[in-house]
Amino acid sequence: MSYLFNTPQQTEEMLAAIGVGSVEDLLEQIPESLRLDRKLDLPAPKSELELEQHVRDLAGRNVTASSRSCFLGGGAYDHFVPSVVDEIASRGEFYTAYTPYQAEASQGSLQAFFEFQTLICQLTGMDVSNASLYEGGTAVSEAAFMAMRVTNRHQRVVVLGTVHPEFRQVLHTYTDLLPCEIVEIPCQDGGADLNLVKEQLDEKTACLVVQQPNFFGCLEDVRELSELAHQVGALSVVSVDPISLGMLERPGNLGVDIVVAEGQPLGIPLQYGGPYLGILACRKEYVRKIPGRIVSLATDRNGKRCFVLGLQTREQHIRREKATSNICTNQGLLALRATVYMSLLGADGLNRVAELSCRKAHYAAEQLTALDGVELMFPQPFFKEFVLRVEKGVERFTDAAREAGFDIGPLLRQFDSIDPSVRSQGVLVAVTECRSRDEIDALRDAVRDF
Amino acid sequence: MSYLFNTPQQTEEMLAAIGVGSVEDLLEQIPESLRLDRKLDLPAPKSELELEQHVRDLAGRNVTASSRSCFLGGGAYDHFVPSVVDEIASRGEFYTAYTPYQAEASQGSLQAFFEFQTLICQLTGMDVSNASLYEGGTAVSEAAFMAMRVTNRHQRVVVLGTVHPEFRQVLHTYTDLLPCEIVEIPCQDGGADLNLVKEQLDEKTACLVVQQPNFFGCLEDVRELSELAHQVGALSVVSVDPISLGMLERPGNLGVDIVVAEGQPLGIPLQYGGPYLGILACRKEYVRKIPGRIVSLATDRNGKRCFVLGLQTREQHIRREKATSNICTNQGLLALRATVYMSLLGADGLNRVAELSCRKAHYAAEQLTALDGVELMFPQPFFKEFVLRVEKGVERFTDAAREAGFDIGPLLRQFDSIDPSVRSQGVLVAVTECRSRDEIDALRDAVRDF
Amino acid sequence: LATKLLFELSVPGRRATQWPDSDVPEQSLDELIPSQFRAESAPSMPELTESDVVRHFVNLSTKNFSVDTHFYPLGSCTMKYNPKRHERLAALDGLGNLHPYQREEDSQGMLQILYEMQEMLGEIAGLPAVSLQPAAGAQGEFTALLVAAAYFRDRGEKRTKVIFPSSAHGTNPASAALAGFDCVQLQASSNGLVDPDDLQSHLDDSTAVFMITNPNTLGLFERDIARIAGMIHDAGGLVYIDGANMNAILGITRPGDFGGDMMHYNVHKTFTGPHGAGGPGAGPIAVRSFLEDYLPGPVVRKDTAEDGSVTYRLADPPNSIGRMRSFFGNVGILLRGYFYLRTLGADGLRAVSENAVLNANYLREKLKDILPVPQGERCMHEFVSSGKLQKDERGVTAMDIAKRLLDYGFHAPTVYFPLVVAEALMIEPTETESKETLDAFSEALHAIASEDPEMLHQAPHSTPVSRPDEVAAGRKPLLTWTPCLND
Amino acid sequence: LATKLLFELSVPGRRATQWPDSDVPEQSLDELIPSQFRAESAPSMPELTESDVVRHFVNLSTKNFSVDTHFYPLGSCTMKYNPKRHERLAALDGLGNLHPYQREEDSQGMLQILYEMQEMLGEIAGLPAVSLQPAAGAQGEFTALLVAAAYFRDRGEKRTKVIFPSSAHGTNPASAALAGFDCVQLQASSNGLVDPDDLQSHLDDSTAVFMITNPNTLGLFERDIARIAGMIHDAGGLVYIDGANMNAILGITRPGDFGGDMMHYNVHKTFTGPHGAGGPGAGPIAVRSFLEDYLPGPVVRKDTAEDGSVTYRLADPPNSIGRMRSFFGNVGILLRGYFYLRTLGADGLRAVSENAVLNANYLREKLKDILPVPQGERCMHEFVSSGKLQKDERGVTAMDIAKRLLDYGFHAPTVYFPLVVAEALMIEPTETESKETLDAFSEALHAIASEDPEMLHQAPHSTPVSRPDEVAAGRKPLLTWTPCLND
Repeated sequence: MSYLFNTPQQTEEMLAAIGVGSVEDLLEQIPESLRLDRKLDLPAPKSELELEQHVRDLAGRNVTASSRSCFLGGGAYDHFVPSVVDEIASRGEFYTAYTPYQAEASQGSLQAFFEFQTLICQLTGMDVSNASLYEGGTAVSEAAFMAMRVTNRHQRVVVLGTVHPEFRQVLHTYTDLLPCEIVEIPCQDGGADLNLVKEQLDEKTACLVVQQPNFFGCLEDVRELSELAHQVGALSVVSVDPISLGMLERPGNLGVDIVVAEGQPLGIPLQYGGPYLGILACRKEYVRKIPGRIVSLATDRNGKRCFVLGLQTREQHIRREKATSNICTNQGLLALRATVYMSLLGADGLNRVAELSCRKAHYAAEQLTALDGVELMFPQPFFKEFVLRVEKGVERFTDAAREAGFDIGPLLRQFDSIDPSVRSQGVLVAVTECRSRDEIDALRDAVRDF
Repeated sequence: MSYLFNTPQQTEEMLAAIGVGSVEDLLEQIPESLRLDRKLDLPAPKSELELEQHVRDLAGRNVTASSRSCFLGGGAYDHFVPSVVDEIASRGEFYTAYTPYQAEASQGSLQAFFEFQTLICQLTGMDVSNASLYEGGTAVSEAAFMAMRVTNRHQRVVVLGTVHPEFRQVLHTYTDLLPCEIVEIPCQDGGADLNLVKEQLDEKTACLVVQQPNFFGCLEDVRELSELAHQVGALSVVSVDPISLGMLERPGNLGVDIVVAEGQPLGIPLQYGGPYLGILACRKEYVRKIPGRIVSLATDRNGKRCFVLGLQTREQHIRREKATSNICTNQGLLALRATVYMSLLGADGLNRVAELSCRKAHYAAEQLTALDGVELMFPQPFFKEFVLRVEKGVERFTDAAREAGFDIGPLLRQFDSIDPSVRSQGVLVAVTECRSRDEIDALRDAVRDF
Repeated sequence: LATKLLFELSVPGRRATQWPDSDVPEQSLDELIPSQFRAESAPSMPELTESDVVRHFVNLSTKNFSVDTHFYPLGSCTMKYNPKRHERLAALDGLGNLHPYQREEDSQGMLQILYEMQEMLGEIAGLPAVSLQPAAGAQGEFTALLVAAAYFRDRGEKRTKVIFPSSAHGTNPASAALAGFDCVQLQASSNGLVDPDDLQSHLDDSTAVFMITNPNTLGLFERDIARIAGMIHDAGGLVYIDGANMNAILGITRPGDFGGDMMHYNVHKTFTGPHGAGGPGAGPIAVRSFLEDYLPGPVVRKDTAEDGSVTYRLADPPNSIGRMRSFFGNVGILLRGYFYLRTLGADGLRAVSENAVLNANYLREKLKDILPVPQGERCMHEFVSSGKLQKDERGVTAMDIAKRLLDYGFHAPTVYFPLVVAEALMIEPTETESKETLDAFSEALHAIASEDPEMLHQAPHSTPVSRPDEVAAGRKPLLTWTPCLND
Repeated sequence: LATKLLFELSVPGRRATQWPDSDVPEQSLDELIPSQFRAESAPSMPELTESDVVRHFVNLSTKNFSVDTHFYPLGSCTMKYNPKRHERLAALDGLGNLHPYQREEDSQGMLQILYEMQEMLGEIAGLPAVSLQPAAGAQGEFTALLVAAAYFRDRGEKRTKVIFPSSAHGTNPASAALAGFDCVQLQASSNGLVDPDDLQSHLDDSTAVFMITNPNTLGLFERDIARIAGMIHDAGGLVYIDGANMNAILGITRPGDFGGDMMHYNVHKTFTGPHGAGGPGAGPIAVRSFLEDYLPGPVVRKDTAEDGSVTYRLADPPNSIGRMRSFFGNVGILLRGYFYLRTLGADGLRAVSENAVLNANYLREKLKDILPVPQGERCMHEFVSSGKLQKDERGVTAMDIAKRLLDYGFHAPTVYFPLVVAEALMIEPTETESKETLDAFSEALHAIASEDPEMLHQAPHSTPVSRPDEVAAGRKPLLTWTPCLND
């Protein structure tokens, strides 16, 4: 099926109105020699019933966070999603609308994005937020680019080795053709070595990139790191877990200049890695350097409060190659999900989720490290995620857990950029509010004699 | 949680405005002696996360039409439900609205119900339809009551023994206190014995109740049966499977006076038996005797076409004990589902579904009756469902199917009102368009040597 | 913009669905079904594309007022918020896709839910025996009356009379009549409550059932209910409590404790089953133990084995009146009620009623200057204002006010019911509305109270249509579309 | 009615969610996380109930135009119908709830879908090597440019120049600049097509990539595309096809067949990923085989064992440019594209483009008297009308027309793009609209063409707001709510 309207009779009527004899005639702009002289080689079409059976079959071959007890982390988490988030995001008026260029026809989305921006500022303690970016990894790169524009320093970005390895890879890819050097600071006991950081920061440095909690789940001294960046005139860019801000100090109070985040924990389904939600917020003096869309409050011709896409003069359709970024879409539907999620939870709910995750993670760490040959890799405070070192073989350990119905991971060995000594024996364990003590105890028992 | 708005401070403000000191003061209408002096003994409250985990756990203990291959029938069928049906029915504007008493605030539902009525008339070939009843079983009783009012005969209703046993039970319950005799005609080879029917019909009979296809899946001679009813001045009431009307002759062309149906096959989920959809349509001369809600086209004060609840003078809030029925609700949301379903399929889609079900059912019958000791119970033409007689033990037969992942049923033995010779060895097998040849073949192989 | 009818959108040849080819060996249709059974021509139904259908119904939906979009203070209807998680949980495959004839051993999760629902409803009612079968409140009434009749028959008593106050819901007499009882209506008393002395004069040994809503449809608790019940019992009759107004008394007082022998619930009102623009509902009944054996079946029973393992099964009570419908009941709605009760617990449930009563009394107080309430000093979860002042002084009717409220973005209250109040406006705010909303509603009504009566007679002014001619539609009903009805 | 902001609905103490108590042994927070890391105070966020949130967002949604409710002929955006089944299938637990770090052996169903998607996109493009990673079309452009750069670097060539026509989407130059290339823009030619001679004058051994949209943003197929591609290739450069307009040519001609070396898809346009009010999109790229090794990873590979059993795995191409984002890609959108392609098949896909072209030409014809199209005799899937006549004769601008259309219940076309057409109105009806809708749209535009210009300058008149002051908002942007902004 193809969702078409034109019946053969109507097609004839329309062709007659146009004054041609066939649809072929309309295609005569395309030189004959360039036409495909065969059918596309695609699978046969399926009816809705067949499609559903096919997709259910394939979906059934995947093991999900519902079918096994999920302790997987590494930037995407099995946090609970209240049903209202799905209910709102599944309204056709939201998900089948386009970018709100025509403000009069888009006040619903525009107001929601304005609310998103405000909630992000409230959550992070920053002054301004954009209306979202692709996801957390590119958000780091966009923040680095933004820092270069703000500082007018295009040669050097310093990034902690404790930042998500994939985020660091994206930064390398994005800057590959540019004269910008990406300097990575090796991790020291799971955190930043402040002396090393200080050594590497110089007056050519556009920004220092930090992740809090870092990829290993550990907490960094964001205040001190920001201070070090500022001492050389660089900006402090920090990538956060938004859920952690239910407990941890807001970056706005720690001297951070640009906050970025992967917004997936804010009510967005795991869906194998995307679409997720890039968050970027900053101090107000940098507002015109922000990449991506942004919504502004405005007044209409009758003096009524309304919302419009703002600061469009920074964007590609006006500035083309001088635009602050090539980003054209935002992640509207996911920003909406996060807005609904934050509206439902508020500060109190976020605090509850953060605290439950934190308490359960610490309990899990305690239980698992009580086992022989299993210990915490790093002696740092952590939030909801931690790295286990398993001397006897981390793969056998995770296999034993999997057999018993528990997914833990990812294994650090799959990230080339992590120090080999850490990589070979390490595995991440993430614990959210969805995990129960019973599950944790059962996991512990399952791996007791792996 | 309790979805409340009033904070303690607001409660104080509101109490002050009312002029009382506490909510207790507002309850003083209730004599102290009648108050519950303890808390209700109910399970502890659950958060959304806990509720979801609890319900998913319980839901997981049920075997459904997705988890096992479903050949269950007997009035509820695993027909395919296009996603658009769910999309529309899950819009809050439909499912959180009330009965459309205020026409100006309810044009959406009213128009949909008007469309429902029209589609039902188109499908059945009748003149008028109401806006739905509870479900198929009560619809039969309502039709019988209606026939009594139309014919002014209140003493006798003749019902074929091939009508769904539960529908017949409801008719007995409904008329228990009334002077009306319910006469059941024993089934003959899976169908009506026309001579017996003729014998039982007399000039006191309000109506003859027939089911097409009947409970055993077999086809009745509706035209002849209607004729017999008319010969004694009784009405012909026929309960149909709406899907069958994609192939079978419309009751309106067969002399039927009142058509009723269980509308579940029209896009309504199985949900363990309800809510389903009662359908009732009739010839136009009986319009003022129709039970339940009905929507009429009207004109508003500006001459604009609109829709209103019609013929309300028949209803309880005006006629009280003289009302045509005590039915107050209709099944609005399910009528909406059926409306969307019929809009999507149209005559062509209904024909395809009917034909696919019919073809596959006949293939299944052929395959299964090729097995030793398994035969068709009745030598009648059937539509999508048939009764197998399994000499060697019908329970072992269905157990073997179940073991291999196939549900067939119900067993006839669970219906007391069916003739014992049929009951003890019979099992219903229903086949819809969702079952594939592969499934049918696998079922056959699974029960080959049960 | 006007929304065309489906039939007006139809274009021959359009299709919204596609179906697989048959995968079984081809047979001629005549071999399958003899031609005399088959239709010669296809029914004349609309031909549409999928996006036709979607856009049509999405746009239609926006012409409704609903709880999700508007304050909906419709008296007697308990239009409270419908939690979204209930919709999603009820649609889980394990619940939504379970066949009613699935074996008991393969339905244990569902049976456990239904069993627990029976238990919870029995506890809330103070009436321990429950049947979940009735499809709606009105069917619950009918069912209970049949139960009562079966009980009296067993006792060899011939009781034919059902008594109810004039403020009763219309379904009470209609159900009684349908079941075959004689109906006796009590006169309205000036304080809005049943007058025990008047009642006494109607009691005799033909009295079968007294049906009463408590709190009643004026939103007043029947203070003398215990005495009234005693009188009925003394006369050998049974007391039926119409549970439509249970939202006022959850966990505060129980029908079984104030003398009721039987009651129904409206799960779609009290326990958040969405109303669906007129259904589905669910009307389970709860009765005293001595009536348990007469309940319609099936009900769910719990068996505990010696090893402590639990199984659930369906059973018919021994002297059951029989089935009230096919299959088990309106399970989808019962599920939503179950989710709600499991979410709230005892304290939460009591808080529901306390806040429903608080909201109603607050709104009553705010409106008393323009829409006074003739009966009672306070109300329970709803109240009935009289628009008589407005009518007498300005010629503005309750209907005018109701219609004008739509322009302010509020659904209308119930009007002209109960009949005992002149120009009645029956207002039930429910507990799931905020003080701010109640204040805004009150402001709107105050504004209306000084608006031009002529304008009000023409209201509403902002809705898709205004003041349909219902009389003409009643005289000459047009119940199906035909091509000549094109707009 | 005005919709308050969330923040204005907040009342201290209200709650929408409740969470379980902790079930692990109590520890003081200080033991878990030292106090210097913890916030001293909670963030100041709104406090709301669940029904506050629901009613707020449901009502907000009704202030949007959307494909589900309105004709949305936004040029260059391909606002086609989004099949509802895709939403439900993508949300299946087995797809929607799959963690990105789930093991490959536990993700075989997903990997198969993604592998098949790669194959299908390669076939449709005529460019066999595919990476699904880019999150949107603009990122696809950027990715392809990095691939090109890596290719040239491997060949030891220093090529710095990216060339594009003036009608190019703004993201083309922006992506080139972001990647570090020099941008060269071709002058617009009067017939709306790229002038090969003009292009030739810009080619030299610094030419890296020529970026072109085909059909171009005027809805015209670049007739000389093969010659143009040959020129680029002769100069040692690569040809990049912006796939934004693929809806015109599916199964009719392929970028790989008309000279393209690289392209991106907009899965959210061509293959029905819903637009979500601005995303998410998905911008997979397809390239020639000699560029395959440079693609960003991971991509999906298929292994067939000797016994014929198939497994899928993730792999990084050997000379990969690296990651473009974390995790695999915008899988949720890719899934919708996959469902669409599996539903349509080859014939269905070609019919999509044929009908998109038919609809566009039909509408073009109906409008030519009032909104003539300066370039071309026919169009592909869209066309760019000029409102110059209206402007010159009546002072009515393209913007006036666009805004007024909203009053008629139609979303506006894209206006003032591309810049080569004066008072441009870029109209793309898509194949999922009916002749009746196109006729009604044409009637509305004809009606507007004779409406009072003054009234048109003030349009729209029926929308919640009208003509926001964007200049003031740009000068003094207000990007977050503060209490002083209360309406």
